[in-house]
Amino acid sequence: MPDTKYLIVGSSHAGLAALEAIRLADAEGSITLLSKEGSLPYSPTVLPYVFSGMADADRVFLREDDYFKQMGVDFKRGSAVTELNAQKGQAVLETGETIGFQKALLATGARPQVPKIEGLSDCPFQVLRTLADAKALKSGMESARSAIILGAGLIGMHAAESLCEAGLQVTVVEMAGRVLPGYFDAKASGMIKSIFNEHGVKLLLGSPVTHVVANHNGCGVSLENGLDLSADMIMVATGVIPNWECLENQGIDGAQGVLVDDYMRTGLKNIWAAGDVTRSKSFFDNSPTYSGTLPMAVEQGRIAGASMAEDPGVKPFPGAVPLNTYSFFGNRSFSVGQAMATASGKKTEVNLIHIPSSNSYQKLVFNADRLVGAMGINSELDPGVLWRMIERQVELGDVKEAFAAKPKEIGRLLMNNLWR
Amino acid sequence: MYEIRFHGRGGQGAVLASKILAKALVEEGKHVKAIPAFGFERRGAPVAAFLRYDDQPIRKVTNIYNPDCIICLDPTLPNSVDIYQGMNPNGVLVMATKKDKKALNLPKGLSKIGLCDAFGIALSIFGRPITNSIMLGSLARTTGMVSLEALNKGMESVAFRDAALDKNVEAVRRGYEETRVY
Amino acid sequence: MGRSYHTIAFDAQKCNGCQECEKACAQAKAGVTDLVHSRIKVSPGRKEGEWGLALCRQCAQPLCVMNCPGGALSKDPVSGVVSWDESRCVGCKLCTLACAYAGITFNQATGQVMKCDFCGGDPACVKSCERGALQHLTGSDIYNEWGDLEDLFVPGISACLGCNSELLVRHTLRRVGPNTVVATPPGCIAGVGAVGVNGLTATKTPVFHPLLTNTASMLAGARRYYNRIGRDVTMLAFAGDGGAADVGFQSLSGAAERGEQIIFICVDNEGYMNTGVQRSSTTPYGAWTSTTPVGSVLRGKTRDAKPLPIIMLMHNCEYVATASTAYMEDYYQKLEKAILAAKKGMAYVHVFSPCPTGWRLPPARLIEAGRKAVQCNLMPLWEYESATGDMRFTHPVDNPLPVTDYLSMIGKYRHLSAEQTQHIQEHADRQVDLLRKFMQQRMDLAV
Amino acid sequence: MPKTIVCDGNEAAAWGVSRAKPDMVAVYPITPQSSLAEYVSQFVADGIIDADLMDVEGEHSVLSVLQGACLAGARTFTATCGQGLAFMFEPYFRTPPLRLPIVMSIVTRDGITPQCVWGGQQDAMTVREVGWIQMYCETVQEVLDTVILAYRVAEHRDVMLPVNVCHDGNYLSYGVEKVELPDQEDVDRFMGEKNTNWHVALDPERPMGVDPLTGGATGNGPALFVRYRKGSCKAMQNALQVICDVHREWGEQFGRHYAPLVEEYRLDGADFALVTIGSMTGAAKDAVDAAREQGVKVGLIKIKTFRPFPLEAMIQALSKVKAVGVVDRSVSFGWNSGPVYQETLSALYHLKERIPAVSFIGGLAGADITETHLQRVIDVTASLLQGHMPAQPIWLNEND
Repeated sequence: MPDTKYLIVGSSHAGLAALEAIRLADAEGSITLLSKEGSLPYSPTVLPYVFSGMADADRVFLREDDYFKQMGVDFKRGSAVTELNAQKGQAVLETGETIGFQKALLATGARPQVPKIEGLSDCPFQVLRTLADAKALKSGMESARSAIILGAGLIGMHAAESLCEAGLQVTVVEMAGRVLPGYFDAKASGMIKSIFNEHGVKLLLGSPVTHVVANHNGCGVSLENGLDLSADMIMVATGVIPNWECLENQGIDGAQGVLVDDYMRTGLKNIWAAGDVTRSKSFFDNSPTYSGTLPMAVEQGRIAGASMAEDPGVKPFPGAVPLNTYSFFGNRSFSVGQAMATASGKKTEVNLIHIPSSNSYQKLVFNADRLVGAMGINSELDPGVLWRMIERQVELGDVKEAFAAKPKEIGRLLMNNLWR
Repeated sequence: MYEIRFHGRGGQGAVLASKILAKALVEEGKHVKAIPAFGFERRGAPVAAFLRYDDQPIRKVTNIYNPDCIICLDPTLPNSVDIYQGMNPNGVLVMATKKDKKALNLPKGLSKIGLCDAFGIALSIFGRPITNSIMLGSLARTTGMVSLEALNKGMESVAFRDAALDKNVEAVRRGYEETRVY
Repeated sequence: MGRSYHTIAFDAQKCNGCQECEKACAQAKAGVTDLVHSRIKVSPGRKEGEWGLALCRQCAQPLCVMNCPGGALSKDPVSGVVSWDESRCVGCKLCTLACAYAGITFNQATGQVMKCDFCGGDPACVKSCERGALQHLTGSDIYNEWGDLEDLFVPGISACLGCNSELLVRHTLRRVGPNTVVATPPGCIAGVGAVGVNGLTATKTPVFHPLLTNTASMLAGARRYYNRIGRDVTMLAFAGDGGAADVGFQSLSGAAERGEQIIFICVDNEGYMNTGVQRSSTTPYGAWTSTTPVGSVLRGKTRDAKPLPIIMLMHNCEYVATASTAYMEDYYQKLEKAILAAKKGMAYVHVFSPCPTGWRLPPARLIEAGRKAVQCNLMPLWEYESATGDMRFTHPVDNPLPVTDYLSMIGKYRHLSAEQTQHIQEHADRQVDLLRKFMQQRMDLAV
Repeated sequence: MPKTIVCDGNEAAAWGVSRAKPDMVAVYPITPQSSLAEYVSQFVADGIIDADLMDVEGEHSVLSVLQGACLAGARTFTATCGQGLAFMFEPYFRTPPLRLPIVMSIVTRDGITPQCVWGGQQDAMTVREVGWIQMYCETVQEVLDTVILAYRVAEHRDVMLPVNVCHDGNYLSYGVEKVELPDQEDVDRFMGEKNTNWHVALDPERPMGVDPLTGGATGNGPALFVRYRKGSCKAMQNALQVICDVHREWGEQFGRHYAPLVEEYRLDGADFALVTIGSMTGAAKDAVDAAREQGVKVGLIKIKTFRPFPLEAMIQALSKVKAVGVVDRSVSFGWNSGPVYQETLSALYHLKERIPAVSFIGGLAGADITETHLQRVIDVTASLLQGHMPAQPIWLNEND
């Protein structure tokens, strides 16, 4: 007899969503939840706010101990898994302990990717993926007057804002030509950049780094364009790599994310995967894609759990949709779906509203009479409504015109009508 | 063994009388068996009851066919029923009637006859012709087989539906006192 | 898990876009009338006079909660309300991305998200809506109360596909609880194994097979003894219509007259469904059964059903009600009353119980048939309480559907002629009329 | 001190009930049982019987409420006869296999039709195969004592069966005699602990499914059913010993000794015997005594316990004589004789020597069985010894 029916490795959004989905279909099957952390579960997404002081590090936990008791879950903290063996149906922990399972979910997320830049490994740098990272960053910030951030993704931009608000001189170095290149088009990125600039954050875009050196009061960064920068602290925020190693040597390669099917199955017997550790099909073209967002982790976790528990109501994963919200310096923005598309050919149609006076920008992308993408800065649109319209492929038909004119109201009406 | 047969009409309490007598005789130290004759219980219909007593235990539970004593609670009954059937020729008759002995068509050879105007007494005590307790007094007077005290005791544990115990005690006494014994 | 909660329902037909609800919400939540603070949003539709609503649905598995990285959103397991904790909100707005209904939105005045919290159970918006477009539906938490109670019936019972007897028994037993003696005389409920088969039993309560004829008497005896020794043990019967209206009627009537403290539930499937679909006295006019067959001479039952609930009403039972598994909230409320009434005397509940097997009714349409029967006034739902003398419809049907809506669903009525259908329609009308007349006067049967 | 009372058999039964302290009594009137129901009701009204009075709508419910009460743990009593017993038959039939120790008097009555409200044993004899223990009384005193005794038998762990205490309608129901009423404390000592439902119960504190479907052509159902049946049969046989033990104990404590199963009367040196049951026995004993005085070597065998049938005791008694005359107060239609006669024949089969027996039927419809009738029984039975065998049955009351 295995020790547990369901083994969930990783206790963040994907793992917790899976756990709840399992319990909906199987009230009694034993569940073991492992976290490599010593703490209660928390979200990596909350870390920039811990760092910024917005969130209290002691109050960021997603669930309390009582919850696991009520759900009948054996929650083991400080249990890093070194091997998840499909053949043996057994997990090996760092401690050497083994746990037998019938079904396992890999929801170990990802860790910061450290770019191969000369000298970087010899230089003390900060990352932000764990609560410990956030605390280290926060204490490092207190003695620093300047900071260099490598990467203008969400983590880098959040960090830049926080460091700036803390009075540091901040420089962001980004290889790509615009900030948040994964979510925003040039126009929106430009607006975001301007706001950062107004707050004194220096953004060096299209600037690959050649090497890094540690110096007496911090470190120096040299760029390909010949510029040399120096700061008290340096932070690396250039993306993540999946924590997939426990599946190594079982015939799959998860270096770019463990590939999962529509039910989050890995291809290894009785092993599912969800969240930032996975690659899954794209909603738009079915190609394998790495999403790495919180909402996708939740979606995938729910499907994985339902599939593991053989819930007859399980629905296949519709595919990853790029999406996120982002707030900065009192502004807010969102991006859903194919938001960066430009009008091309007969099918794709873009509806744009830009009001510079209020820093407001709104973009809707249609493919024929379906909404496929939306983006907004300080827009009143409801990103959740738009996401579901995209995902459900709502045929707008004769409503399209009305929707384009009043997307907020008609969007709400449409979803209201779809509500069961 | 001494066998007594009660004759009356439904409502007059012949069965109850046999039961009271049984109780009274037990008070006197006798063994008894008493049963009613069985018919439909209707007011006014002729009814009979049987009682036998002895110093020895009695085993048989049968009707009485050759009574030593007949008690008739209703003066009109002999007109419709042969109350003397099977009677011991030397038996005793106790009858509710205001008539004189000579006016009655009695069998020959009776050893003792007690006559009592039970109707008259009953009407004066109860306002209704319930003659059973009166006739028990009459039987006591006629035969001496049972004392008034024993009869009174016998009545104490009986549920009278129509009259109080004290009226029945009076009825027994008057039956005893107003019986003419021949 | 699997809980039900109160909800605010929106009837778009009744909405005229007056936005009184938004004003009420803003007033309740921010103390001002500025609609920016309203958590309920009426939005104009495509056409003139069409209105939509954005409001938190307090989802069963709320995605906003799952998507909140700060643990600021949580669903209260008791009230079902998804609540937002300002002190834990980091302002990321992922919740607005998670919600498909714009139930949680950004408030420009406060710079924070906001959402409906049901005003602590008494929503201001609902009270402000004079047109009744908003309704605070509160009946559902009764399911939670019952769901929390111990299940006393075995999972997996050998009833016919679609039969509602398991639904009825399981839910009833949960509510009456383990301190109950259950009687199931011969019939479907005993037949599916409620008492058990060959030494195995299906309930966690004491349960037995009375005779078809003496259910009420046996329970009466047990109850009297428990009363005598000072134990308050509930006596519960699940009898079929045969065991109640036909051969079991004498003991039922006797027990009712004596005021025996029993909950007597007649599960009326309109005949002897357990023994091969023979007619009983509650089989309706026109219905096919194997003893009221349809042929060239006979065309189903020739007499109307015996109105047993009304007959029990005339016994002045402590409580009399009709019920249907198609209206479980109604049944729940009645069972609550029955439990209380049975502390004093007999509580008689007549449960209309369509039979997929014996009626030639597709199992999937069983509940629908139950609803139609009520909507056609063939099985009006009413109750009578002896304590107050009150009698009322619990689900009044102002505009009844024609009986054909119901009859056409059911195979046992397939052969009906127009005249027979007419008879059934008239019977339904007469019956409701009679009940109405009863209700117009106080039912002081006890006097 | 025991009290002397003078009462009829129905009242005596009610006094017996009072001493047995039932928790629940159920009543419904029927002649000649009605006054028993009335006495019991009155006793409850007067506090003489501390029980719940279930005044129900018919005999079917009378026994049904008692079944429910007994399953909940109550000691119970009721009485019926004739058509009441017939109407009660459905629950009556299932009381023994439910193993409920209910005590019920049958104030025996003849069966209809022709319409008849008088004594006879047709009712009790008709239900002799149903599984109730049946004890028949001879005297009013025995009625009182046997009602009490019956609980000890019924509630014995080796028995757990219902008991009918049968007393003859009219002759014992209304027959008045001197009766000793035992003291309550003495009876309490005799009765011991109540034991009504240790084996089967409708009690939330020990929930069980009572009377699940058992049988069918497959699985272990039939075998399980057989186990139940064998258990009931075994309990019946166990009852024989228990009845003896309880009667002996009763005699030792109260000084009234009854033959628990079969009474042998003057069998010593008897050539032949009468077999009697119930209230006819008193007159029969008188007849035997009278015949003995005439030099006729006749004895008497009285059956007290008819169910379970006291086979061994009957064999023992019958083996002492060379011929028997059996007097029945009912008929066995299919056998054209009386049921007691038929069962006596069954017992006779076990004797080494075959002896003749003759069936008499008397006392139907309230008729008297007098010494004269019994003298005839003696004469006819005596003639068997001379090889004479009359046409049977002999109807005693045919042309009285």
